[in-house]
Amino acid sequence: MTLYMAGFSHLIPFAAAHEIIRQKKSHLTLCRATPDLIYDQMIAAGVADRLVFSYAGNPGVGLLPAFRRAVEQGDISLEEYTHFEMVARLEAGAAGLPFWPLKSPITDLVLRRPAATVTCPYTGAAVPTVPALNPDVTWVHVQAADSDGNLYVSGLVGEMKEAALAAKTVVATTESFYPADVLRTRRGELLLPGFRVSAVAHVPMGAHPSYASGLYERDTRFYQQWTAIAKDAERCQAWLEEWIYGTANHEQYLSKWGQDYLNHLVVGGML
Amino acid sequence: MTLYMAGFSHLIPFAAAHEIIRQKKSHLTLCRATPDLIYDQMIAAGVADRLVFSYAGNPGVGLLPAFRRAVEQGDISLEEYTHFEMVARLEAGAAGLPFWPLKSPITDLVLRRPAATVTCPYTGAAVPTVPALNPDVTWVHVQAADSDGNLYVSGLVGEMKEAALAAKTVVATTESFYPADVLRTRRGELLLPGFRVSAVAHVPMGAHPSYASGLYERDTRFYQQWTAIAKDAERCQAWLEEWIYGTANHEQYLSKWGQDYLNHLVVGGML
Amino acid sequence: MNNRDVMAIISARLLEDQQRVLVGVGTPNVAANLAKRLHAPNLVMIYESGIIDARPKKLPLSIGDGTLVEESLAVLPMGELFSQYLQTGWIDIGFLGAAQIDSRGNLNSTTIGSYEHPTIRLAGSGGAADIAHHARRTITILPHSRERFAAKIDFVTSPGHPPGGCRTDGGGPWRVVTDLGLFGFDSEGEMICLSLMPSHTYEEILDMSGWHIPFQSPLSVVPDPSPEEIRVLQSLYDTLPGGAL
Amino acid sequence: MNNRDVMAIISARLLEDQQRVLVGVGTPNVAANLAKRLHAPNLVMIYESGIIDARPKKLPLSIGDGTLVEESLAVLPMGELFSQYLQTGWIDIGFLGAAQIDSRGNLNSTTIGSYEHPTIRLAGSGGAADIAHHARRTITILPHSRERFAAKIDFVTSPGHPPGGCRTDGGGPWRVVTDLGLFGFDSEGEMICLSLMPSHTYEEILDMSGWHIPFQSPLSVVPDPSPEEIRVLQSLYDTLPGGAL
Repeated sequence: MTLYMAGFSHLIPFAAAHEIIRQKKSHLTLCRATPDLIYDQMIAAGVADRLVFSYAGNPGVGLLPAFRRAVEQGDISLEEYTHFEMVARLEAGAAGLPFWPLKSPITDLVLRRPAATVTCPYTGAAVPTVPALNPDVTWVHVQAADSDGNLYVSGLVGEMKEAALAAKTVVATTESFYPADVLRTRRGELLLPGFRVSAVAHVPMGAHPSYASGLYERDTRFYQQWTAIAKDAERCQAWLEEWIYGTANHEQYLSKWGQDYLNHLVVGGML
Repeated sequence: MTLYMAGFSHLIPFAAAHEIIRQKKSHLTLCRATPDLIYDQMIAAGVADRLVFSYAGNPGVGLLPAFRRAVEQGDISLEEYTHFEMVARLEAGAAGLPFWPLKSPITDLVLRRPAATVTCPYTGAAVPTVPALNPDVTWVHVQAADSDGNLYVSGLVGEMKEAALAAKTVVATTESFYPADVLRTRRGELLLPGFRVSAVAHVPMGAHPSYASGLYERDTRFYQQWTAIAKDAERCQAWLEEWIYGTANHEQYLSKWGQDYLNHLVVGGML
Repeated sequence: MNNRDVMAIISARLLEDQQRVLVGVGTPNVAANLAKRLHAPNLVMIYESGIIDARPKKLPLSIGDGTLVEESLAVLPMGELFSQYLQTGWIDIGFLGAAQIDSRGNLNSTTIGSYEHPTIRLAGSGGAADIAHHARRTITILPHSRERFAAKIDFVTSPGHPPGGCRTDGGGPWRVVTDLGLFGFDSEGEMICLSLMPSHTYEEILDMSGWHIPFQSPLSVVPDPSPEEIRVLQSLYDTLPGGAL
Repeated sequence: MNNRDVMAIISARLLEDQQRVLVGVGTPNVAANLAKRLHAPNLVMIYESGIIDARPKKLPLSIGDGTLVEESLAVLPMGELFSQYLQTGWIDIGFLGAAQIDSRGNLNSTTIGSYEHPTIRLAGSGGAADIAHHARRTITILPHSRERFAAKIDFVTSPGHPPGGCRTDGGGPWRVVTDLGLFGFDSEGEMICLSLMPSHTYEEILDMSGWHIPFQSPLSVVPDPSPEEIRVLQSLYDTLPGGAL
């Protein structure tokens, strides 16, 4: 099964990822432009066979230790693109087309792939392409959803919308849940209409340790600590044991951080 | 010269078109998904040799008499698409690509064109394409602009953004003009950043008889009257003489309508 | 009640609640707005101008009216609507008008006479061809006449069922509503009369069509517009500045 | 002042007011934010996360930080930024880091060792290859070492000047800033040393590079970081929760 947990830096669906880890899913193909800590944790937990991505870093901190270990030990197979190519794959998927044209550079990544240019019927130019990416499931975390399943986001969207539109099934977690129609005035923030969304769960702070614009900030301290935690395979497993397998759900995970710690992240200082 | 006066039903830059008529420009290639009254008036005034379009109707009223006359008399050449094809041409132009892929139907329009499919390198499927459209100039009318040239629009955007991004040069008229930075909170309404815009002029009610969401409504009465005016070639010229050539600028054009008439269109009843 | 009003009422009945319908200009627009005020309050009206789930307070005169924007769920750039919703099969019903139709549901809204030397130059496709191609099925409304129901139409603006059969993907022309009858398509993709409009006959249909349209027996008659349907249609017209169109 | 701070200050000087710069993560981010607070207040900082004209109140730690969004002109979907701004030539300067560079400005940020069996698996391209290809010219910042300045880099993540000459469109690698020197490219597309960093020598550069980098004479020395530059850099670090990185 191909899974895209969306959200570029912002609104990363960590609560959903943690639950996937708790349920001991396996053999997933994980797709994300930026694997970030969310996939580093999932890779450490052994849920993935394959990764489709474009930038596997800990943003502003460094590399992703569990990802590195898995790649260097040959435990995971990679399908790698540039950001533009990755987003273009989603654009094709979202538009129902089998490929997307873009003027991409010839890199060692491109040279490792089968040739994939098309000839422009008007200019004769060779135009590079990438194949469509249509995840089986795309998971998004949003600031607000309503009972019709409409999803609303403000701030950075990255490739969220295309990742969702390209998916066969879209599932969402949301910071706030509203009755139908009350969010209609926020039409500029609509990410997806409800008819494109299969299920929504109300999960406050469901993006921790990433952030939700206007609600809570990125847990920079944890992003920095992760390097030390994950570099050591045993310590990494112990962290998963304590924080993920050892908590029954996201509420317990949050309680474990404690109200005081979380209040420091909350915009305005209170959850 | 290829000109795209943008705005789908909404924010049609009529003031700019009237000035183009006053200045007796000629031999233009006019592009617009929906020629609407704006191009019917420009065609009647003889500024255009060629029309690139997808729907030449008077929206909700019927046909475009001056357009009909020009086509039926062979006075103008046509390059015709479906809406999706037309927008796809602009998408290609906006992305700097020579063509755009889309699953378009095989119609008599397509059969009149040279074959233009590409073979998908991944599936072998034949995918139809359209060629990029890059207007020399795209003109937009917006609700707000600032002194850095940033343009802001709310309500229907249609194909405005792609038409502007595809153009070599973008020129704008605006309902309101603001100092730099004060509109930054409206980032969700940004149509184009100032560095993509060559010039902006402050022209209140510059979209009459079309509308500007939140400011004034469509002059439905005039849209309905236009059929009778334009059906008769002489009456049509007399209208241009009186309302366009006979007014020195858009202020005079508006004065001729009169404050009372215009107040009926203004949201809240006052300009 | 004029013919147009009856056609609007009968075609409104074809729409089901919750469906996503891409609404064309003219009678389809009246019919969709009517259905939403009658039996299909959750009809998702989508307009090619980019509007998703319009809830217009007044009957919109065009598909780009401000009233369509005001209470809508979303206003998308046209390109997104066409590629990410229409092209990917998320539209249940395409609701179109046309100047001419043939036995396979091919539609002409481009030209009467030749393309190069038209007798009447019409508006052209707009989104019609795209909608006809990509919506899961289409309903077309047009007045019935020998010129309009043509053995060979002057221009194929929007393609119908292909030669030799119905579209294999289940898409394409599904219903045609005229002032004389309600039509469907048989397994060969040929038009067939399903019902007569109130106070019209099958002979009239044969008289007014450029080819022999068979009927599906027993040939029923569409129920008369109900007082409720007429009342709601009138209240819809009452929202227009000048009253009825 | 550590080497990184000096590199940030020297490369900040290369940015001009009004330029549109696509800012990469790491030292480029520090340098661009520094330039904007020094001589280039109208520098248009663009981030591949979709942000146009960021005005961060604090030094952003990553290219997706909320502080980049708050006072920005626009937050675009990444796809729009890449296709409608980067691919169409609207970015003046691409500002990148890398793990390795060769004499033609090819950059590696993917792997040390082979791709299949890496010694160190790095983060990969992100937008780097796209930026290197489409920006009008690029500045690259990286520490100087024999491993990093390699005759043959382990992987071409972002292509530099093509074999046999400079890129014909005027694009490609323009400046490289290290802790030892400031570099450009000659008409053949080969790296050349333009200036030495304060208190470093050309011999050090030769020692620390995997190929012979010629110099452009007279070989100048970059002016020392000024008190003002140091002060503003420190005030930028002071905006971070934990102080300097």
